[in-house]
Amino acid sequence: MSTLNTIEPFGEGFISALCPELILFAGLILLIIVPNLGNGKFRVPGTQTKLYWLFGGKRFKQTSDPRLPGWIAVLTLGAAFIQTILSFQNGVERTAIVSEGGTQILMVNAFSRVFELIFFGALTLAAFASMNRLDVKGIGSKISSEELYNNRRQGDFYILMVTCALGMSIVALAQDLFVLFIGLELASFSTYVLVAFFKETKSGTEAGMKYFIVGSVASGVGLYGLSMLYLWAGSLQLDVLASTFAQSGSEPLPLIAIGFVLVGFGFKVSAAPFHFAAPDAYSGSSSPVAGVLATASKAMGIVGILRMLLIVAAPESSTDGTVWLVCLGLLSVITMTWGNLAALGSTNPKRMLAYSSVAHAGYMLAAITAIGAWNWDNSLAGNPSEAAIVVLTALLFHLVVLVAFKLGAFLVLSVLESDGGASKLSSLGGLAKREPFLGVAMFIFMISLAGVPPLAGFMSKLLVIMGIVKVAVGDMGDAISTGSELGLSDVHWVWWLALAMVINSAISVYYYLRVVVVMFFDEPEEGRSGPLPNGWQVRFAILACLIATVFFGVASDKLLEICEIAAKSFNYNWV
Amino acid sequence: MAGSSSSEVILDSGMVQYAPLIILLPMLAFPVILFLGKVFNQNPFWKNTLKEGGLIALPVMAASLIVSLLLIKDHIGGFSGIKDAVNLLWINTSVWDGGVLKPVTFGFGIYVDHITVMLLFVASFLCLLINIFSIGYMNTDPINDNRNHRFYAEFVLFCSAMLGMVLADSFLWLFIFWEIMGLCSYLLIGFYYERPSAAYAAKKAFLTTRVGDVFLIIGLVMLWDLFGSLDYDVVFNSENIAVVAAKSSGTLQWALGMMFIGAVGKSAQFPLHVWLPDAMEGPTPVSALIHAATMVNAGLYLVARMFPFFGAESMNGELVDLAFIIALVGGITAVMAAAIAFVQNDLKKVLAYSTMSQLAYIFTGLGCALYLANTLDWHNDSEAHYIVIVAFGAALFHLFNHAMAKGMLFMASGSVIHEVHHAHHHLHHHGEHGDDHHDDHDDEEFDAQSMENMGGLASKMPLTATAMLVGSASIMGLPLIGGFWSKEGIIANAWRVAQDDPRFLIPALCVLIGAGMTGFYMSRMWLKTFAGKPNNEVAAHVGPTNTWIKIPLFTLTFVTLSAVLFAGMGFTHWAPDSEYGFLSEKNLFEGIAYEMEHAFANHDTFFLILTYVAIAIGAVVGPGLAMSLYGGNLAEGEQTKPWMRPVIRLNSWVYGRFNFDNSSIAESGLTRALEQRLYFDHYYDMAMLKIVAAFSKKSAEVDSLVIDGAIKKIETGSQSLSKLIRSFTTGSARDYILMISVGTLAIFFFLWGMA
Amino acid sequence: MDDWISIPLVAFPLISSMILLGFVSNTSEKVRKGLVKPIRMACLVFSLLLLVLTTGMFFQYFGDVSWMDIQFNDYEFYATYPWIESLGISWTVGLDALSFPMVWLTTLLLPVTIIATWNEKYGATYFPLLLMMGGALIGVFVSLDLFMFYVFWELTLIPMFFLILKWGGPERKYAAQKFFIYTFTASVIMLLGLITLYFLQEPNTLASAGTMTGRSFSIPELIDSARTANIGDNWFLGKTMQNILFVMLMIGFLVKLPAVPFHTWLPDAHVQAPTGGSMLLAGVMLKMGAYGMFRLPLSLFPHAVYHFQLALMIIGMVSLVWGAIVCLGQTNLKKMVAYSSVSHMGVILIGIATMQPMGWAAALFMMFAHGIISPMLFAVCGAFKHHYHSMEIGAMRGMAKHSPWLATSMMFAWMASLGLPLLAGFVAEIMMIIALWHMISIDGWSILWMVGPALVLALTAAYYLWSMQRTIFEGGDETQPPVSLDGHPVPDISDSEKFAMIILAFFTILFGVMPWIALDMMDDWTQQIFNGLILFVGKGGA
Amino acid sequence: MIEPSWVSALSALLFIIGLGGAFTRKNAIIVLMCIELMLNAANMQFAAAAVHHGDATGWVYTIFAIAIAASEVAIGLAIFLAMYGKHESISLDDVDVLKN
Repeated sequence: MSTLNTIEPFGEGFISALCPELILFAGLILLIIVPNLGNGKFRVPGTQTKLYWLFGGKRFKQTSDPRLPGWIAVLTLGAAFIQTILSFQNGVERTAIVSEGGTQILMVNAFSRVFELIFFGALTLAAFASMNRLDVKGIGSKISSEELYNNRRQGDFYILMVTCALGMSIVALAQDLFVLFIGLELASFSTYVLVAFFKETKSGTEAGMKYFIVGSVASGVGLYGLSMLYLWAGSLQLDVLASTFAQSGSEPLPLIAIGFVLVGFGFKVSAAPFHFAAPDAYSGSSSPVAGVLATASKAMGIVGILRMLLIVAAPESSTDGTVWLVCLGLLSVITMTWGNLAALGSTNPKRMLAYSSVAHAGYMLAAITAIGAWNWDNSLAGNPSEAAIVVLTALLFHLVVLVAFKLGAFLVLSVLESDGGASKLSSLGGLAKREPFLGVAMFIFMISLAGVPPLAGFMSKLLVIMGIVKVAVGDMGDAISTGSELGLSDVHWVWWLALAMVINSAISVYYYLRVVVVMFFDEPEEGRSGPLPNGWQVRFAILACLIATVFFGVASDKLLEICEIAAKSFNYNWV
Repeated sequence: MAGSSSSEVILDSGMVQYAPLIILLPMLAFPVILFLGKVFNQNPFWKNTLKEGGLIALPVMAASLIVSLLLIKDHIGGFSGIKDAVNLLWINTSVWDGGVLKPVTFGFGIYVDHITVMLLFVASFLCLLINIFSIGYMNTDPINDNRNHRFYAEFVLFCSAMLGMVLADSFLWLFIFWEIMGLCSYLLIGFYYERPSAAYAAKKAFLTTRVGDVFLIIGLVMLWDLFGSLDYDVVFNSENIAVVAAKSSGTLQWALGMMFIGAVGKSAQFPLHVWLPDAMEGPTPVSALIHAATMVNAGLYLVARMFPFFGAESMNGELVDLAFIIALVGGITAVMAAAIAFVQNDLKKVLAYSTMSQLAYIFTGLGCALYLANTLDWHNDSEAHYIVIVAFGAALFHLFNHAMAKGMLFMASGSVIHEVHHAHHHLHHHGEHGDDHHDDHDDEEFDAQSMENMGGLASKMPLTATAMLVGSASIMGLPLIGGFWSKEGIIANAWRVAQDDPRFLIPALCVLIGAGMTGFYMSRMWLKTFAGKPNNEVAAHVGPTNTWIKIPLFTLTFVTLSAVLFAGMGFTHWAPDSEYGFLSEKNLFEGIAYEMEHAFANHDTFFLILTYVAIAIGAVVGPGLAMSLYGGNLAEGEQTKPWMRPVIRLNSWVYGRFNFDNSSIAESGLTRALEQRLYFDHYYDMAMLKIVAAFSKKSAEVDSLVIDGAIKKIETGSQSLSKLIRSFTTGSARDYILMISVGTLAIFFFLWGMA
Repeated sequence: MDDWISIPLVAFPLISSMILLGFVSNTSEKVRKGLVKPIRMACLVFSLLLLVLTTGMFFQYFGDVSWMDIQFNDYEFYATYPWIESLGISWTVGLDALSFPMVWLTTLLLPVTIIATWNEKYGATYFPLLLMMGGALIGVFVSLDLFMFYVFWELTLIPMFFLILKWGGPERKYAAQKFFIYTFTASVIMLLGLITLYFLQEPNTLASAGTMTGRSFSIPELIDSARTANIGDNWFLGKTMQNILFVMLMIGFLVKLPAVPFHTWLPDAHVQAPTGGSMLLAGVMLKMGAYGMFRLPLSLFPHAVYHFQLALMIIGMVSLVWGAIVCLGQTNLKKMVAYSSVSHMGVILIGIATMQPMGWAAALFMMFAHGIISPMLFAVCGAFKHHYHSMEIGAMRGMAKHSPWLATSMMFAWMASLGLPLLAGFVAEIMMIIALWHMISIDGWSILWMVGPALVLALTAAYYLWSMQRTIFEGGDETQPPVSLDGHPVPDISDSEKFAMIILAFFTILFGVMPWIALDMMDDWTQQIFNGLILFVGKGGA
Repeated sequence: MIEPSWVSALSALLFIIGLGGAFTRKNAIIVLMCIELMLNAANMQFAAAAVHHGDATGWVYTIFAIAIAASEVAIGLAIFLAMYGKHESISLDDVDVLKN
């Protein structure tokens, strides 16, 4: 395990450590400034001399090109993404940004890097695809005020994308729960606006409103939970909280506080019963944004939950099973079942995907629950932290590949949206005939979501199940080989979560296949049989997702290693 | 693998290594004929010169006959079983017995002993003759033009299966060929597949015999389990039998009983007899070969094969019940079939029932022989030995006689039908007197097989009539002719057994009465067909038959007549035992004298009387009644061959003198029951339709409604559940907030409870 | 180590078919029409290459193998490459007497299927899908790694799903989804069982153990550890665990087999599937279930096998009898044949449940024989559908008059399937019955167990003959062609169909007359497994 | 001198009022206000805790939280405006195009 090296803000090493975030920040500034560059003059007060300060006034043609913000955003996010990948090259060192008091504010390590990968990757693809979703029309020619307006707000959209990324990465980095919360809010606010971005449609505004109002309630509860924690511990530093919890974790106050905070994150990961706004938000917003919500935003919530439960309410502080074990287990089963059952009958592909992402949240919660089982039996459980690392690896892997196929599916829908709506299953009709590439891609995404080998979705599900089973089984093999007779009753009950999971994924096959059937064997809706609107960016993004889906399915070794490193660097008390 | 030889050669033989040819030649001819027929169909050379394959089959059958004869000659030399040196290991696997793996092998080889020789001769000889016959019969029949290649192909396949069954050296291979025979029988009965009746009959034949076969399989499996093998030289080995007897003789009896049920099915005995009459839907050569001469003997062959079990000392007295059951089934069938034959008007149906009845005789004979072998201490006591051998030999000899006679009878009847059909055809389609008013409907109505459309044919087709006469005489058991010798033996042995086991009185009585009934229906058939006046103008225009048909008829007439010689040669002494072998110590004339003495001058008064009673019933009472009821003198100007004149004359005298009105009997319920074949078919069909078919329909519904319905229920259930769940997402943000609050409170209280 | 399997047998068909599919799907309708013939030919050639390869393997042209004396848990053409090291997943392939016949069968059926449906108007994507199907099936049989096994196991679903969905009958959507979901559900439960098994191994004892989990997915090592553990009175994973895992694995295999009451996906799938799909489905895909049983539960959990012997026997009997009875009640030719498959799969289960080497050999041979016969059955059904557009028994009469070839093929296939001696099916059936009786007598079971097989022997004949009587027989002088032909002259089957039928018939006869060709190695394998594994249990049994 | 515990009791009360109001009231603005109540409850708690622990960070948290609340209101009102433009209503119950 790499040793901790601490950096004062703006001390040396700060740049390299926070390089991706700084890139994002720079990009943000650019996004604000560049479109407004013009021949604006600045009159020196008290004189008549006017100085050009290139700001405002008549915009320059090149800089005010409405295509520009998109590219800036994509390049920024992409650069951050690549920077993050590169940082894995020379072994991720463990760097903490500390305040003068020496309290850790941010922590850069493999764990946070992996999440940055997820966030930046998802947002890059989304932004890239959005170039077609919210496309620039009629450059040069005379254009309607409608289009003009549309071109004007390009900047806003991509600014929000970047801020969203910034907030998320702060969440990944934060070592202080309140900093985490601020990052969360930054990301959330951006997403609220992004969801409501198409405010000229009924559904857009409604989705934005619901997502905003429900989300704010959730974060309100979360914040109140934080305040209770602070009241109890006198600090929101993760390590302080952890140590305090280790001593007096069984008091009602911290537990309830943790519960409240969970509500806040539960909304982000859209765990039942906090998921209700999600389907509406997804179906109301534009598909790339929905994709971001389903992948990056969910991952952000997962970070919060992990920090909360596995650092603060750390399982190792309790001998067998943590206090929240049963609670979370129930939550996960309810979530996955609810999601799948709801998706079973829904005929709106976006809502269907939303519910399926609820189900995926359930799977992840099940994985976290398994870690909670920790050292459930001194003789049988085996080395708990080893098991925990396996599970966490699986979880990270799941989150990463989820970006590939979940977002990919949404991007395919986004193509259809720009073709005239993707709110009905029938609007997918004949997709395979209209554009075989999209059809095949969607088919791959669907069966990957369903968990059919040899695709990434299967690997991720397999890993999660393996993790859970490993926790549940522990070292029974040794015990048995030494002659003791053990059965399912001796296995820890989280094993049944795995069973629930496989059964759920079997249920889920039904609605994924239905999409396939419609795409390949139904006729297109009338008037939609023509070729789809072209736009290479979105197709490129889809292709990227497709490649990732297949590649991580058949050759997941490298990614697994990365996730394992990340998992090990999550909680340094685990060895 | 092939070739690893387990040579249990009891007596090495030059010929036996060629024995496989007997089976292989026809089996290879099967695809050849089929293929050529498909290719060269309607080709004139193929059609006229090669007789659509008939002349390909002919040399093949001749060859296998020759090889068989050589094999027989070899075997006659040494009085014992021969086992082929080459033993082909067909399946080799292993079973797990008490924690160790025991190897199990099923091989194929050739096994020849007296029983084999008998059946081998019958089969190959008749196959050849009937092949000749069918060239004359099938190829001149317009109805089956251009599809005789199918006939010949299936024909040769059948022959090879029959010969294979006879030569096989294990019960497993016996069964294998047995099944193939069943297939051929099925195919050949369904030769006129477009006739619903034929299709039905074929299915019925296969299914009925299949029922028997199921039991046969079980029997074989039980036998295998007792001996660990199905090879003859293992299961017939007296030490092995002793071991088994010591272990569980009851199981052995069950096994043999199961196998016997198989035999019952194949030989059309009560209660699995229903298929044989319908099987007459097939072409006449098929009826002659398969359903009279050879295949139906398979069951008898199987039972005869059981002799070593009964004969073993160790089993002494253990298998009496089975022997009784065999005899009983035989007895019942004998009488029943004969009774039904009384009222049949279809020429072939009469013969079919007579076949059934005669086979039943043989079963009775076998049953008695097996009883004797099982009870008497015949290994040491030479007197007992003699009794057993004769009893067993009588049964086998009757098999021989019956096969010859019945084959001939069928062929003769075939030629009659053939000619009648021709005559009808000729008459009504190129008829010189051009009253065509009944042309169209006449075709459907006219039944060339019905004796109502015959009569007085003795003058039209003399050779056929003669053959028919001789054959009937042999079946009836007129003294000195064919079946007489063996039949007397069977009756006598039945009574001999009945003397020390009263249960056997039933079969004994049956066979005695049966003799009389046989006399009646056989003479009835002959008289209705050949004597009397032609019943319609068709019968009046029947012409003589062609040469292909005459040859086998003549040959068989001779064979049947010369049965006395065979008897003299000691055929009645055949048994799987050395010193009573073919041409044993006596020479031919001694043999004949010996047989005479035993038939007519039995030293035991009881049997002396019995013999004469039997003769009286079978040769006087039965025929006499028939004569008084049917036939009469020929039409004026009609002349027939001199040797038939006395019969005709006697018949006309009796007919004129004792004729009485039997309409009261003809109206009686019994008669109607007999015409309905005692309702067996009726109830079997009812069972098939009302019970099996209905039940299966129901279960098909259950399968789709209940088992699959459960799956569908799950699907619909989950759909509605999904609807319910999604109804919580009302669309109003307030409810979402409410849900969040509920969740929060739930967590709150839960954790509160934890703390 | 010359690896004759990975690339030529598995990767080649899969990749080539994918390339063909991708190529076709990116062409316009017009071009695609022109592509049908070349692609069809290409697929035929590829599949023939596979057949040549496997046949050469059998005749020992490739590598120095002898199929006769393979030690238990020892594999010919064994090749292994690391795949996902952190989880102990490796690409391991190999053949033994259990898997080789199935592989050969697959490679035989591929060209036959293509030939049989040569003239169907299926377009250019049909034949590549068949090829892909074949590759996936071969993958299932050759894989010696649990993960790999499962991957291919599920991979087979996809081409079959599309085959049914694209060229199936009117109910194809329902049938395809039902088929997919039903079998998928069963196999995920199996997957959970596999993973539990995986983690129940002792860590770090195995060569190819995963760096992260310390366990290995390798089947040979699993079997080794099982065999070494199953000695004396202690059991691999202990009795309880054995039973649990046995059940979880068997659920997957029984549904695939399929055994009553999990069989209802089969009739739907078969009736809706196109001929080629049915042929592969019945010929090989059903055998995956039986193969899996032999490969995993039966080889790993001797105690559980004993413990559930009765249950297996009951399921087998029920499948056998129920399948046959339901057949008798069917009016759709193809549905009848489908149910007859259920019945025959019952034979396999009974053979297994006898716990006799002979019974197991019978089951193996039944897998093989049924794999040759059932495609012919479905080819006949397909011919009916293709030429008469109707498979209703009783909708036609006297077809033999018009199409003797079809009638002959039907007669042959039907007879083969009802177990006529000297045809492949008989050997398996008689062995099964003998083994069953042997078990009954030495283990003192009730004789009533004999009733089922006995009944079915008769029932099978009944429904086959009855269906023939009502289709190719009868009809009088003017036969009744199916109304669906609406007056057109009744055609006979095409030459390609004839050819396919003849090939299948040839092998049916070949393996009926000379069963030892395949049976000897199967028998060898069963003896090996009994010596190597079960006999340790022989002492106690359940 | 006010006991911090009183303050936290009050804040708990506020929180409950806010939460209760959030799902009882139709009008979006009022719901927004209720949310503000919840946030303020948290702020109050922070402040009280800061006093209780004698730790300045609590105050910092409070100020940040207020800033967050402010921006939240801004976004909220903007969204409500847009919604009103489309739906002619700011009653949460009337806005249910998206459901199930």
